[in-house]
Amino acid sequence: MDYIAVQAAPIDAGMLLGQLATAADGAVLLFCGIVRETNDGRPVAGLEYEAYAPMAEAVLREIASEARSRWETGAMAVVHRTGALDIGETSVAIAVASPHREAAYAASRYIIEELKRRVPVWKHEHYLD
Amino acid sequence: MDYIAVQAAPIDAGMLLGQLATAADGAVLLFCGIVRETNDGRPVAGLEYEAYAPMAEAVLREIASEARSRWETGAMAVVHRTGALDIGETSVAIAVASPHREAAYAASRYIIEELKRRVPVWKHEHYLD
Amino acid sequence: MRVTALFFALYRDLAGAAELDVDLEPGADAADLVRSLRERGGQWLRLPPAPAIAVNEEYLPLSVRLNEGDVVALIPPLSGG
Amino acid sequence: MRVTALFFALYRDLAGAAELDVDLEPGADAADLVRSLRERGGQWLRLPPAPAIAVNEEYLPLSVRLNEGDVVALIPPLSGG
Repeated sequence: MDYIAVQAAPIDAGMLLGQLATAADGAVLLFCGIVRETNDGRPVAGLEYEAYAPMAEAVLREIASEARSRWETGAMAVVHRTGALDIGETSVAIAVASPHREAAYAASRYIIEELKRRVPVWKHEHYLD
Repeated sequence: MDYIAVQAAPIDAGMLLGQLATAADGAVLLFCGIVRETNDGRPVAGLEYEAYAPMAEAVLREIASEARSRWETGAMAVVHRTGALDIGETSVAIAVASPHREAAYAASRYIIEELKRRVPVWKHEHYLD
Repeated sequence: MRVTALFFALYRDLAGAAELDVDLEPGADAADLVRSLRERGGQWLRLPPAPAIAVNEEYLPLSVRLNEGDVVALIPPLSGG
Repeated sequence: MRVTALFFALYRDLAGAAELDVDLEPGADAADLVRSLRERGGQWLRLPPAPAIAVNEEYLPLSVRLNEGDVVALIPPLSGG
């Protein structure tokens, strides 16, 4: 029911969005994390994400299940990029469908916070300075 | 800076998403409200939205400004459909870009709650029963 | 003086029209407009005595003084989103 | 017994490899694996004495007993998202 991926290919957020909702859902919330031009005030040229991919997918699947057990959610999709990313590219996308918007917001926020805390992914920044 | 529309044309959420973020943004959050197959437990055939369009756009613009004054946001887009919608169609889309995800979640939630409270739009449901 | 009243959703159904020009005494406020509509009787009595209103696209209290040419929208309970 | 240690990010830099087979006494726990790596000296001393670990893709405490063939990932501070 959930679509989970840790992938080198660019993330097509519009596609995730379109495939998620069923007739029971009244809300879809899509979060995209994007590579910024600065990090802690330093100018970024680009960055690279490294993942322990099979474990990262397993932990994401676990986090999605936890979200579903806490809030009334429909389908969810969580995708994290790996490899080299330019500024403006999406590093992570989290899409949550739900009958109700409150649940969609709560589940989405839970997933991104837990992802940052628990999913084995590492960012390597290339700075301009 | 903000894209605000009350329109009869279908909402292209992927398009909103793609045009929003700048190099300063680290997060984009897109909320889509969707026509559900049931409302208060009754099966819905479809529905129609009626708007006091010029005022609705003015109030949406005001709500977006309020969100920006409270949280650090980049560009925002808020689009509400009018006319007849089928189940599964997007009735409202709210996209918020921000340097930081906390601000994006807070602003997005603020906008949908205030929209429901203040924007002159009315839903007419057609029930199957 | 003459103002234009706008009706939406269930208020439009009971008014049988989306808009209506209404003549009021100079110095009338929005409450006077609502009162004059309800005094038409019949379906008009289903209009609440104190509906939300917007004058020239801005929410204002019923005590607001109206001016010639004002557009006064009577706003039924909202259900957007 | 033999286990496989996996290194990521800064731990891979200091290990100079993404993975390494390590021989341990039967009954060793994950803390023993870390200790045996640090005893190699040099760069290995930059490995923290109590890093986060995952055994066979599951986070576990350093006190977990290891078995022949286990894959033990040493997990540096995360920075995904």
